[in-house]
Amino acid sequence: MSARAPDGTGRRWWQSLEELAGSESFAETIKAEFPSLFEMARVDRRELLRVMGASLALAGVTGCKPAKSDDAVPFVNRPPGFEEGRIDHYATAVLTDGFAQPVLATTVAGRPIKLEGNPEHPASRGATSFLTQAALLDLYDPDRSQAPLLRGTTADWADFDAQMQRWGAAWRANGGAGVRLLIAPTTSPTLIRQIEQLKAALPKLRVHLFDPLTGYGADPVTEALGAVQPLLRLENARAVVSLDDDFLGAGPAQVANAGGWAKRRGDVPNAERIRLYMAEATPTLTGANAQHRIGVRPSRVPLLAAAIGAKLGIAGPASGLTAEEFGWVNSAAAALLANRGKALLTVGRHSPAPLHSLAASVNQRLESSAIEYLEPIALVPDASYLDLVRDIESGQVAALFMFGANPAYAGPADIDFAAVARRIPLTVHAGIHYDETAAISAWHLPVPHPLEDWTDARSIDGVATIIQPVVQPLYDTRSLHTLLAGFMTDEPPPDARAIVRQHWAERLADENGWNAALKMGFVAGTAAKPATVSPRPMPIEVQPPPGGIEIVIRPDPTIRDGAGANNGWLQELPKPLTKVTWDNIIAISPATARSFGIAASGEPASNRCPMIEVESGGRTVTGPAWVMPGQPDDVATVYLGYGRRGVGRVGNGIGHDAYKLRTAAAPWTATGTLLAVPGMAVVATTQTHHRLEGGEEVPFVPAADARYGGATDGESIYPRWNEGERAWGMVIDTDLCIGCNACITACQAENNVPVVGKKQVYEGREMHWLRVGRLYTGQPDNPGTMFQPIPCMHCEQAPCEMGCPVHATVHSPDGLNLMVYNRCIGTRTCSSYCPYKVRRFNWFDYTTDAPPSIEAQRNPDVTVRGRGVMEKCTYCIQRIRGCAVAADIDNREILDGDIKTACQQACPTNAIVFGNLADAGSAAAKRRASPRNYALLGELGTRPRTTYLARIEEGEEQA
Amino acid sequence: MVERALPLDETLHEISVDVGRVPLRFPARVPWAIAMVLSLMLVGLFLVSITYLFARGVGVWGLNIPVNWAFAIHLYVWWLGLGHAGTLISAMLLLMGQDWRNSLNRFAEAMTLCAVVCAGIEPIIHLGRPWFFYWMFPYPATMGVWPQFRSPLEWDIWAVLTYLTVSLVFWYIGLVPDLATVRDRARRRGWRVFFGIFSLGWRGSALHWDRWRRCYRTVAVIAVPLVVSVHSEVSLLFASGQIPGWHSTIFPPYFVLGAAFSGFAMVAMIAIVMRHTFQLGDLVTERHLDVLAKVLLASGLMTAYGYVFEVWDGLYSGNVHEIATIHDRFFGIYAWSFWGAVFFNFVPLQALWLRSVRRNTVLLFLIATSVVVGMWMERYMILTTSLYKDFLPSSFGIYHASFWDWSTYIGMIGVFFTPFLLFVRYIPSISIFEDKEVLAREHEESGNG
Amino acid sequence: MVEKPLGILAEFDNQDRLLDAAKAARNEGYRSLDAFTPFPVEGMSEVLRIRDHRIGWLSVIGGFAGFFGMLLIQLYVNADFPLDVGGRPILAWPAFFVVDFEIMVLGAVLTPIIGMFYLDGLPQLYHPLFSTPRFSLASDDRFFLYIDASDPKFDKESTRAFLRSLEPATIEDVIE
Amino acid sequence: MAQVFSRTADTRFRAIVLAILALSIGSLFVAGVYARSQYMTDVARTPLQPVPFSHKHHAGELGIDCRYCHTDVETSAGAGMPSTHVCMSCHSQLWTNAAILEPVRQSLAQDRSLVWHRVIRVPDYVYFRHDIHIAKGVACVECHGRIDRMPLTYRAKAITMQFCLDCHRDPAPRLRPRNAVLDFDWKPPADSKALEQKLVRLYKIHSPEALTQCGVCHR
Repeated sequence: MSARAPDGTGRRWWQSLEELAGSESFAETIKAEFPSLFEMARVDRRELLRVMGASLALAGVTGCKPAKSDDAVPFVNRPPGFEEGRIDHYATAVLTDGFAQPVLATTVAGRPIKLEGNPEHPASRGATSFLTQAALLDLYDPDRSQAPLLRGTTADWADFDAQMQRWGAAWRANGGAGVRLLIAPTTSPTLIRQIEQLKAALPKLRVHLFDPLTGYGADPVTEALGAVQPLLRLENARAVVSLDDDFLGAGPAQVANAGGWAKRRGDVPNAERIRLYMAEATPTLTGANAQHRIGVRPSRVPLLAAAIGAKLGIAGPASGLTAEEFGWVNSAAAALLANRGKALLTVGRHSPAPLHSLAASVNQRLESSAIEYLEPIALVPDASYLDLVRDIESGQVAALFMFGANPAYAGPADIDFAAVARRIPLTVHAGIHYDETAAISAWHLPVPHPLEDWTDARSIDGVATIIQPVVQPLYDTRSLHTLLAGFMTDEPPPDARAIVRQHWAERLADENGWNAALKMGFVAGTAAKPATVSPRPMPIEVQPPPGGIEIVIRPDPTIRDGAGANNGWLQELPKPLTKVTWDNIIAISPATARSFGIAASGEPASNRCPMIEVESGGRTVTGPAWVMPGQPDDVATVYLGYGRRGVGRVGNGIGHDAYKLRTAAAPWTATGTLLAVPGMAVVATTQTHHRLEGGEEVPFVPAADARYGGATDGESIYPRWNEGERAWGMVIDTDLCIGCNACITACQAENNVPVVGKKQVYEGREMHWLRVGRLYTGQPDNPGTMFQPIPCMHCEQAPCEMGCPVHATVHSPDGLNLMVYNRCIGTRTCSSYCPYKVRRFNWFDYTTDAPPSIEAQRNPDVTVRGRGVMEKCTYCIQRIRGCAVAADIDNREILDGDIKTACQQACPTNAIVFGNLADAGSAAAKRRASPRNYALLGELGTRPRTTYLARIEEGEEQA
Repeated sequence: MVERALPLDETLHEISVDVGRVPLRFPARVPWAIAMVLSLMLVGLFLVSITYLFARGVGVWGLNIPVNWAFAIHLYVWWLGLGHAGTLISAMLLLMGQDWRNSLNRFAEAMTLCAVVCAGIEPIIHLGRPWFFYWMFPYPATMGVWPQFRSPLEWDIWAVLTYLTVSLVFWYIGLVPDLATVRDRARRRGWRVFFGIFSLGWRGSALHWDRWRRCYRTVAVIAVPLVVSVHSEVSLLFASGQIPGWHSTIFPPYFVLGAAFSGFAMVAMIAIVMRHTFQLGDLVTERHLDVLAKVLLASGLMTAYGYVFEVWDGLYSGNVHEIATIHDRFFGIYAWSFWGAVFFNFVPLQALWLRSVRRNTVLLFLIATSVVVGMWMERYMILTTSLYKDFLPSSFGIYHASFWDWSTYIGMIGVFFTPFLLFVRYIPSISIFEDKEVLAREHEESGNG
Repeated sequence: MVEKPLGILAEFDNQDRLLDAAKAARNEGYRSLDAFTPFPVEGMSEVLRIRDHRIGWLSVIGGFAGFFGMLLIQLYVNADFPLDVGGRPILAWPAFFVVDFEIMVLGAVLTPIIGMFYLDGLPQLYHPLFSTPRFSLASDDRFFLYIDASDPKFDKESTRAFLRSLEPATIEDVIE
Repeated sequence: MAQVFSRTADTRFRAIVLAILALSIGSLFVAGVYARSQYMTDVARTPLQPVPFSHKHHAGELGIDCRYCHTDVETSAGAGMPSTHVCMSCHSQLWTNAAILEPVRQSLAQDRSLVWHRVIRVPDYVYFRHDIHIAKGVACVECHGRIDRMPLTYRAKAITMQFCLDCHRDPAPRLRPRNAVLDFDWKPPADSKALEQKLVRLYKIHSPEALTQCGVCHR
């Protein structure tokens, strides 16, 4: 294949476990190679490493005396293909909301240590979202449930099978009367097929969907358009009008949408540039990246929709727009009309059906090529969660199987599921955690993580990926496929691989096709077919704006509905706009804040936010009030996902549970009142400073003539150091960065960056090597927002190096600002002198007593830093060195693109480019030559190797 | 007519007695014992603090990124500053032939020693891995790596070591003849052996006196530029960085003056206390205090000039970041440290224009105290206000001193006073023979005149 | 009192009388003279013709040694493992001189002090003079003139007589 | 007034002063020696192995190729320890009853790994790779010494950072043709200088500056 492994040593792209499976010795291989993985949670790390037989660099930096000899433990039988320290890349996928996120899993000694995007996959093109990156940590989550539990006490699968056989027999007899499945969203063709078979076998069985991210009742999109899967094609869009649709925000389509958006940003001709009009009820990433944004109360959104519809001759005229709204509607509608074919009107997933209907009609009228409607990809349920509750209350449910669903936590507040569930004779919960729902179920069954199990799934464009395990299951789990199969047979159900293989039997008849699909990471030709939609005409009812405060309910920007709550990487990842970690806040506008006598959040010295209480329908939540620039007045936004009780040590008991404000009827909005309550909350934010800066750090250049005067290298009195044939450098295009944070999580995963917890972050000690600076311009009520990823600049004349008394940070001939942990004595002079403050310090020992399973994730090519040493972005030196060694071994040059830094590889918009500046042909050198190129704080004469491309200012409308 | 440093009715013998009795027949046992117990308790606190510090890591302090230097470093500067007065008084005034110094220099130097020891400890305990501090010295290691001599931190290590050694020997050779005096006054054998050994058998031979003088003056001549260089290097530890508020050429003189200023204040405080506790009123006369106060006033005004110029320098630079920092010092969240420094270092000081105040020990003591506090705030201000907001808003962060910051600092005060108390207890704390010299000269003058 | 004394010690009660006495002794032709005083007496060095400039030179030598010694170390370590530090030159003279200066000071201070004690023959805890009863006053308020027996002109009787002519407070023989 | 000290006091006093000086300087010197001592460097340390394996016999006398057991030495960071299977591929025929081979047979029988004790191990923050050194013509003997003459394997060289630097600063004299890398008895030709220059060109050996930059071994 074209690309090489990032570290240059993996000669085996697309290598799949199947090849090993071919040989008889596969079984012994697994036994010899991974036994400790079964034990991992219990055995100590030494034991684990021994059996791994791999020399992992897990210990921290130690003193002068070299460690005494360790034990070397070879195999009894060396598994074929095993090579000490070899790095393999298996094509597979992880799931976001049931949709496949195609990845290449980097594994060392049988442990996946990093997920990269699959460059061959049409939907992602090698990029990943922060959710995909963080999915790896879920695999190693020490709080995963590890054995079946019967009423909370450890049971045996045998016990369950015995039960299941009795139930199965009975149900097959009565056609499955009263048996219900409550299942989280899934796109697995195998699973969907199994469910069909199940329903054939048990005609009376019904399947309900539980998805707190879309709502609890009927899906508005289906209502308006029938069962279809909308798919944005932003690469075809010239003008996009979004009514509260955060399509650049976290979610299964984030990578694809961001990729398409980026194709019309940066160096495209001004006429081809995407124009984004956003009307939103609360600030989102999409709004932050929109040129024309207004914040409106949620009750106004239908009105705006109607108004736009009117302009395009659909739906009746709308009256009562404010001047601002009127202006926005006019320019938005004008832009739509002016770009027929390349125009797009999109509405939020949570909007009522009539808006979806309207949007579809508008797009059809505009012959928009920027959106496709595909045949449904995800499971289409028989009924909704509300239907289920109704049936339970009417006593029709005898047995409820909940697969990945957690209604006890994520259900609406006006349904007390715990109480409801008591009316069901048999409740079975299958999930990755022993969560709130498991706690009230008769049976809890642990299910495997996608990385340790056979299954399949489809990405948002419908392309199917066969998900193969890249590690022996860590715990005694059982896949959903096997569980479902158990309904239909008396024999011990077949294992997941057999079921999946059987499902693909006709399409991938021969082993070659099967192996090819596994190696490629997806099944060619499975993209979803276009569906014809005829939007049901639905009147848009515009309610008069309710009195009091309107409450907007949104998934948390990082842990979303709460499923990610036990993931340290997600918890410590700053929310893109607020930069808050480990917590959810209640966002209110500056004006509203003033009316409650609350000062602007997060000015230094006030990481403490006043508490505020949101009340709706007699239910209240109390949380830190966050003054959010761009938030509409009299609107309070609360975020779901926190206040969990049953997810694990990381996620339990932090933040407040905003589900308390959610009603089954209106899961996304509510009306109520705000009440300032006494007390301050400590909010750990990584950017304490929120003043409106203007483009000092991120300058604007006019679209017409995109050049920036800023010199990269000032004059210096020092002779320039050796210009080798390798000069590593990075160029970041601020016009492409959407602030999604994928780079941060990718860096954290690649470089063993520790999670330090809320208190440390609050103290200003977060360890992320790369931060995404968030800058506001203009007025607080509707500011312009920009993002700027700031890694180490690798200055050619680095102030930090000058300050170090022991040569612990020095410069390499190829232009890296090296950090030698084991030489560092921790004077911290380097960080004091660093104008960019990109260095991080190990204030305590953050690494030694991590759980063994966390240590198993660590990258053996990166030193795990001990207490008292400085660390910082290394440009992923382990990848550079690995590639250089590989190149030197066969005496060749390093090709441009061979080396990708972790952040670059993850970035969905290619905002980050890394390469050899000495090679004029390299992508990095070309970018650096761009007239938009500028050095951050270049006037200090540090000659940074990391430079930026200025942001392009919105040109006048090209009507 | 010039006022005398010492009263004429004093005789040479009385000087020996006045001073000599302090070690031999200690006059103020009770207050001393109390002071000693207190300061030993502080030492205990210090030991507890650094034990916890070494066990857990520097994270026990309130440090973070960006403010990764705070108490340890600003106290290092502060202690060192206090120390400088001793050397300046004994060396510079000696060269300028200022007789009045002779009653002050001995304990001023002792104070210097104690302060420099504290200053030396601070940077070492602030290391992330203090057990590797020796990597800063050039020794042939099996690692084959050497220290990095471009680093201001490397400079400081050598500066402080040199300064400590020089202060020590300067103090000691000045002490030898007096130890001999006490040796000869002592009755108990233990004392005679003790002082006998440390006086190295000094006999006061004319030949020895001749060499001693040359030597003492040579060291004095060298000590003055040393003081200036040491604190200049301390200032370079900041000025070498590009951080706004640090990156300024005014820093070296600014720091040296501030150091002398705080030092003189410290000397004044100690002089007043000792004068009262040990009834040394005849030796540390009002005139001494008066002159000291004048010096304090002078150096204070220079420091004030430094403030003005620093602000002017920043504004004149036209650099947005410099100006932002200055604005921040005036109005930011650490403004208290700036205005505190301005107030305590400048306002009470002005009272010293009045002779009556200069001679009022209580007032002088209070003013000196305010100066020491003021300089403490200034050093704190220089560190935090520059670090917590430097260039990029995305990196701004705040610092709050933790409990362990304070406990380490307060404990360090004990580390300062314990050796000093031992000194006043067991060693002639005023230069006997130099006072005799002065007295003899005055007798002559009065005889002739 | 049979054996010959090491020398004779004459006690005066202030430095002027001592100076006169010393002058007289010089004029009388005595050369192995010494004086013991509680503080350095103005003009005594001139009277006794003490001119020892070695201290100053020692300081100069020590200073030079310190400066260039340290400079050599710095040059060596930077040549031994040359590393690119912030793009600064390998030989960063201005930076090196800072430490060189400190070590120069160190040398310039320590050598003359060590030299002084060496030349003085100190430490010398035991000395015959300490046996003479009143010598202890030399560190208090008495001034002593001492004529050593090694002086060619020394004679137990005549020297005693000469000293007595200077009307000292006391006269003592210094004996082993 | 009587003497405080006896005549001999001075001698004793000076002796003590000198002793203190000598001690303080001497201790530094001792520390330097200690750091280079066998205790610190583990030179000649011969760990007790489960089986008294003799490289002298296998590599020296029988002349078995290093790579027969250390299969990964050319392709990966670690040289690779032979699996029990490899041992038994011969010893299922030879010495099948030898008592000292019992642990090996047990290992195979009970499917339990043999636990060898490393003779050389660099600290975790040092990233050493065998493959690149082999590829650039650095012989085993440079670091491992005359393995082929070791009845029991011991550490032949002091693997200090200085040791690594010495070679990285002046690699040329340690180079030899790739085919001679495993050859313990290889003698450089008469005009070794010419060969060195040739190899440096042929193997594209980097400049000492590039080879001694910290990032080569430390990440």
